[in-house]
Amino acid sequence: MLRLWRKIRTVGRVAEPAPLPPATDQPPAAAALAGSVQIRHVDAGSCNGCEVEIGSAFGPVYDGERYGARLVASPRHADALLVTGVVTRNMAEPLRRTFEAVPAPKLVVAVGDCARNCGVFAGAYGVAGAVGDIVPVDLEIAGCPPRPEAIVDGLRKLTGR
Amino acid sequence: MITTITAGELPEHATSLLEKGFRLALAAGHDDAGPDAGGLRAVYLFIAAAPDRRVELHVPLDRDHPEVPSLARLSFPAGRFEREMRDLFGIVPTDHPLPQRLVRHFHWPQGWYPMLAAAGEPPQFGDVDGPYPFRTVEGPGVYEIPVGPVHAGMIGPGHFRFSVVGETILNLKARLWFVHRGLEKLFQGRRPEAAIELAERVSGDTTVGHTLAFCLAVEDAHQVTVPPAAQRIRAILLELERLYNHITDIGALCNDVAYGVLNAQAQRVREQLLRINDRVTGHRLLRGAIHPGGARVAALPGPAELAAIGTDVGELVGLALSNTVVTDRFTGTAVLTAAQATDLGTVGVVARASGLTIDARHDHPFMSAQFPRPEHTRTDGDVLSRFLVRAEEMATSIAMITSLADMVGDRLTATAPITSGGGRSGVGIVEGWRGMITHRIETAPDGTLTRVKIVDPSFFNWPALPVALADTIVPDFPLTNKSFNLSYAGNDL
Amino acid sequence: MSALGVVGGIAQPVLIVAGSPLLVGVMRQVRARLEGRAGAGVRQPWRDLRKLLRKETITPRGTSEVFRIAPLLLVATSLVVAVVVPFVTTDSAIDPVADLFAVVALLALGAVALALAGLDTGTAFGGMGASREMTILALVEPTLLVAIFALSVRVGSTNLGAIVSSTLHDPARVLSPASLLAAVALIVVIVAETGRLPVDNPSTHLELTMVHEAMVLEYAGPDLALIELASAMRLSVFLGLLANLFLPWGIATAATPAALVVGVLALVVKVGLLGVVLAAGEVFLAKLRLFRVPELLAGSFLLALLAVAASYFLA
Amino acid sequence: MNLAATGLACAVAIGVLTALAALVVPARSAVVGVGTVLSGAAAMLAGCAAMSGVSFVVALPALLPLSGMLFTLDALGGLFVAVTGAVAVAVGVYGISYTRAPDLRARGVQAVLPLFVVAMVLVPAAASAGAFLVCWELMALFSLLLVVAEHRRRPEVASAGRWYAVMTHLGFLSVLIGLMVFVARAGDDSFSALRDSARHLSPLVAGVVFVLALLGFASKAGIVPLHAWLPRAHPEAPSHVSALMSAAMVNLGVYGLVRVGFDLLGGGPVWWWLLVLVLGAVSAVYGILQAAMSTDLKRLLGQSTTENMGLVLVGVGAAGLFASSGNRTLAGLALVAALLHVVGHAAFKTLLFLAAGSVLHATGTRDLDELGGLRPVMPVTTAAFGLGALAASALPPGTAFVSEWLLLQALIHGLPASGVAAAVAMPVAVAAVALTAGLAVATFVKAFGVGFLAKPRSAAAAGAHESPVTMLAGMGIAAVACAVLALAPAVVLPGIEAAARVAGDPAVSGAVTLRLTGVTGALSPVLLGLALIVAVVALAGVVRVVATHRVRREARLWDCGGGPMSPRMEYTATSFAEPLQRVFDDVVQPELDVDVTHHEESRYLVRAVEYRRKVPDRIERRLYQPVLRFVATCGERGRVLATGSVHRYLGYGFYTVCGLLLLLAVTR
Repeated sequence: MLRLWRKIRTVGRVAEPAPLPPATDQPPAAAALAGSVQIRHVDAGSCNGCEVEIGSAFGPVYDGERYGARLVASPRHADALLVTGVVTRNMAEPLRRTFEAVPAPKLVVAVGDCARNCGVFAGAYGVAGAVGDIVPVDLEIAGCPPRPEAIVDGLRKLTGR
Repeated sequence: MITTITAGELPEHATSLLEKGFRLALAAGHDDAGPDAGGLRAVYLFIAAAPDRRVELHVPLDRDHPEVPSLARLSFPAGRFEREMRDLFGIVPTDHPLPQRLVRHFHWPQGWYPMLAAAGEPPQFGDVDGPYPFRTVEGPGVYEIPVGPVHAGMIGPGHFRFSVVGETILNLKARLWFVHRGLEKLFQGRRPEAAIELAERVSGDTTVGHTLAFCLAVEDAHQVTVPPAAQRIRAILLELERLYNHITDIGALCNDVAYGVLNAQAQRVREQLLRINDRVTGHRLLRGAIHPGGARVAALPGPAELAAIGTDVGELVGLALSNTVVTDRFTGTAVLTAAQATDLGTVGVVARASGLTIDARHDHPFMSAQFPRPEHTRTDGDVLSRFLVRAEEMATSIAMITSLADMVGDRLTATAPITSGGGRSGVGIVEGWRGMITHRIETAPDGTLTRVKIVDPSFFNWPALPVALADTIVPDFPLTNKSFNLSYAGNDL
Repeated sequence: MSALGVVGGIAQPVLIVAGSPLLVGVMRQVRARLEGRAGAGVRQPWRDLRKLLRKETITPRGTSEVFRIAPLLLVATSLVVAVVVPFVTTDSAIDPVADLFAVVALLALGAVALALAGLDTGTAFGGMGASREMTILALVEPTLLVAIFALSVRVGSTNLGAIVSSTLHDPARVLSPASLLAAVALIVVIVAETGRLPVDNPSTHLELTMVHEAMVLEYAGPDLALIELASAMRLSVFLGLLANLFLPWGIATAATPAALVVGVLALVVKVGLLGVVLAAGEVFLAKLRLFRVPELLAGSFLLALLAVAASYFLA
Repeated sequence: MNLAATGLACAVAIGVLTALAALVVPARSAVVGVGTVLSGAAAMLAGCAAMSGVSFVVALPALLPLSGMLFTLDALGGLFVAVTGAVAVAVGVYGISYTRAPDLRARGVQAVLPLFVVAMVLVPAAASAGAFLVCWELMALFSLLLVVAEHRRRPEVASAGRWYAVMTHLGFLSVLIGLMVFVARAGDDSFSALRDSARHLSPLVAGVVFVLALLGFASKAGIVPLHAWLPRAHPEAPSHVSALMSAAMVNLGVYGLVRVGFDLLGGGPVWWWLLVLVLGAVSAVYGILQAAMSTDLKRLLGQSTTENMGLVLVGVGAAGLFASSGNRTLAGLALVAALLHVVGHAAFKTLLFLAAGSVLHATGTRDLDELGGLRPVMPVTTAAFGLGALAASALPPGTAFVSEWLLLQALIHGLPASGVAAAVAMPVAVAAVALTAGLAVATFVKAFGVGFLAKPRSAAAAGAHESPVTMLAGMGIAAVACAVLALAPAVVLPGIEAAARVAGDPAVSGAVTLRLTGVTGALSPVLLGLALIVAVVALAGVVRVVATHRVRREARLWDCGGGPMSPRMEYTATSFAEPLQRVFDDVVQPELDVDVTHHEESRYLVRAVEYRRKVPDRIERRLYQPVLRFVATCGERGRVLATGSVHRYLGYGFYTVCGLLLLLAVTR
């Protein structure tokens, strides 16, 4: 226990200073959330590269939570869906159901190039389309995978902080 | 060594190879439709270690009645490869003990085999909520927990169906292939260098592993010898990938027993490693550095920063294990015995944690420089073993990177030209951070790819998860699952 | 019903409702800082509640009024406890309800309402959470009542006002072995009842390991806001009880403005400090295997029994 | 003739006439129902009159040869007569339509019900050992006939009947011998003679009398380890009979103990009451633990009876302890708590058994794992069971909460007040009561949550329908009783205090707030309930005002995107209890078995899995099976006498009574 305390002390603060807030192009639905956005992540067919960077964005260094965004366990608790990957034929219906399960007002964020426009997987026989083809998308975050800074930037557009 | 045999001879050949200590690394259907309008073909790749041996059995099949005798009773993985072949090519394994669909879910149209050259546009898909053949556990009060494909945590899409009484897991069925995109078919018709972007995205966290296996297969097909400097750079990248993923898992395992502070510390270390990746290759996930014939990096990690990370990791692991609750939760949880690990054909971290000495870096090396196999302090097949194997591998990796970087010096680019011409096949085997990755490619005479078969280690390790979960309680499942940490994308393709 | 009691009966619920989300905020902030993060700020739980109240309420198909009433009942039980327990003033607004057994039973009623709601959804997770919660509740109850027994015996009453006043008059009792043993037993019980580490992980995202969270997976919007508020209130109420049973100093004994201000401040400081200590302590803990929890509770039960023995034999 | 005597006479007369009418009238169900209600109401009246101080003595020398019969009604007896009468009223109303089922319509079965009530009413009114024993035996006989009412349809009923017949007669024998020893010393079998002679008894004889009586009465009250018959017989009887047995008949075990222990023997040494207290504590914990594991709704309720009678005995034992150390205030408090629990238990157990009967009537199953989803189709029954469950789980504002609060108050104040024995006993008793309370909450959350809420788990549950009005009315009467006892226990407390005079002084006062006299302590169940209601209503209003989305959206359950949920994905009662089963593994020792069938030649391809679980009664296995084996061996030898007929065994019991009465007459 003492060793852990010493480790905590020597490491100190890990979070890097917050960058400037993003240019204000907040999606209209996000205004009602007023600084608190609960997020449900949905992997609709990603190669799990985006997951690595979402993990980084919520890690201690970028600390996405400090802007009022938090990952939650149930879509019922969520305000926004963070969808990664192309939507496969097997995940289209689960994605729709997840969207359906979120209480209004709700937002969908397409994370990564696959989610935006199918990326390199366009045309594969198991792909049903990009996220926008299945559920309405409010915000896109580009990159393959997007850098954590870009993800945090997107989150801040939602929380407005 | 490639042997073409008839379907009838297959069991006999397979038996003799397995008895000689070979294991089945890959089995795949092939559609030889083309100018010379061949039939279908099943390819079985058997490999053995020390010395590295690879034997391919090719079984030409009649397009109208494509049938192979099932090897499921000889080798567990064979049974799954056969079901995959049946779903994608319509090749029927006769006398298969569990002839259910594997890759194609219920709502995929019957009789449409997407990997066939003449598959065409997919017909109408059915209703997703169809029956799912799955063993019902009989008994009073048994209920089922359906979890997924959308999970509460940040986990890939898979559906788990637990048959449970209270907290006791009686049976677990994992349903995968939710992220089946049809990746292998996307490779077809591309030139190898144009297919790299796909290989890098087979499983996003295993960019180097899959890209390297793909490049090795291409180089094998073209019989290209890669310069030693490129081999070493590739090995450094492979170990860098191992490092950031292992520390993620170490942190996540702590997080799953609610020891969040260590997860935060581990994520801090991981961010350092991702930034090193970024400096080395220009991409945090190490993309764009490996290409057929060679490798190219912008910088190499410094020995001092690696040593610091090594000390840091050692400290974190020590802190985790000095917490009695953490060790209590890890110890004896979800044991996979060595016999089970062998029978199921597991590979990588999972296999080594169960006491198997299997490591493609030593069994099927791509590099002339050799390092000693690491000794593992605990190989009981429980969560603690899998935790420790990861921790110990990190130390080995750091030592390897330091000495390889020393050998590479400042030669950051090395490439051998790929001579065109082809009509051949090649195999690449790499020990990715999860375990052995196998790619097998075939090229057309013009050098374009005609077939790429990818085998992620997760394909071998997924069936071990339910086996290890016998006698485990429900709340220990997430911990167990994390200790295996298998790829959905790599398995489902 | 004295003037002091009426004032307390109004001030306490207001303070607990307003303050408990902030307490959760403080505790999250402490954890964030110890993990090297910046943290979302102390007011984040209030922002979350405000947002949830602006959201849609969802009734899952097939649920009954049990599902709809449970959040209300859950908050109501905590609210009644906040009114009657001597947190700010020694007198209670409804003295015949300010009984330690009644208060404990009321809080258990809230837990039962939520467990029934979990079962009412008919999902595996709801049932799992309910089953785990009820198992823990069944095992916590003996410790809780025996610890209360130990505390009440020395006062000769289970009335909270009487216990608090008696401690005020005879501070030496706090340091008696009976009192200390009972305090330790109560702390374990409070940790279990409020779903903190090492019994339950309040920040888990894994359905299969949850206790409290599993029961509320189906709630959305204002219903969820009520549940979140209630769990914050339960935490404050339990910490407030712990504080005033063992360290009642500062509590208002007269209905003067100065005494009341001191009473409010004392409660805020005590509960806040306990919250910080709890949150910081949690950082050093991992979650027990589910079937080790009964061992922990059995240990606390033993301590409570020892407390009773001590209160009799060492009195 | 005063009110008490008239009431009692009416109760008996109406009961007997109803029985006769049932044999001839075609509309038997209605006649028996109304008759039982009237008989019960008359008994209630008599009991209440007795509690308020009206008394009588009547000697009927002609009724029983040699010794005659003596009846009276004092406050203690009056309480039990009133409770029995009240249960009979609810059961009678309920039975009007419930007994239309083919098995229950039979003439004999119908006629026995009012006779059973009459016998139960007469037991507490008996004022001589002879009268007591005869009424006791009649009660046992009639209840046995009712237990086996459905033996044609279900074979397990016969086995339950055999268990009941044997155990109840062994218990009877024990009481009989105990009382006979007492009578032999007193020289007269009237209770007043026994009372007078008690102080001349040697401690040894008094102890023997007490222990024998305790054994017999404990077996009637379903106290561990003599409880084995209860979870068998109570569930197998028709549900309204289950209610009568579980809510009224078991009470008479408590009555007997209080009557003999406090009244006739005039209290006793500490060890008597410690024994009672320990038996009570063990029964409470063991009973509720078995109930927590149970998935059979009625069996669960039967096991909960063992638990509740255990709690009552804890109170009785504590009262004895305090009385033996001369603290009459605390003794009064403890006995009031115990008797209030008897009354409360009668109310909620009636309600629960009637509701369970309604479920059985509608679905044909008692298996919780097959039930669920009853709320939309049986709203009244669901509400009734919910109220009963709340009452039974000692949560405010519930019935048992008040009595358990009183019991805990007695125990808390008892610690400093008495000696070392109490110092050890009190904390253990508190712990037992607390563990019982906790497990009871888990048990009834399981019973209500799994049995009534969510979605149906079987076709039987899906096709359920609400019961006829009279059945609902029967439940309604019990529900009102529960509510009154929960919120305004002051209504019954004066009567209970009068009854508790046998052990101690009045201990509780106040109408809105119950205040303990002599010691500090106050509780207001009404204010507590009101505060909760006000808080809920106010909160609902505030949320309505503050929330911006006014409309609730109905949505499918969150299925993790995996497809529709089937009833198989609902938590089962077995599963709900599994964590507790694991925790109490050493106590309950469940038998678990998992069969896995693999495909040939591959160990990793599973073909089928089968799970089996059984939670046997461990005490039963350890204690009874050796005895049963012994009895079986003896039975082999005594085959000539035993023909396997239940009625024959009953006959033997009855002959024994007559024989012993003869013996008594001779010694006199």
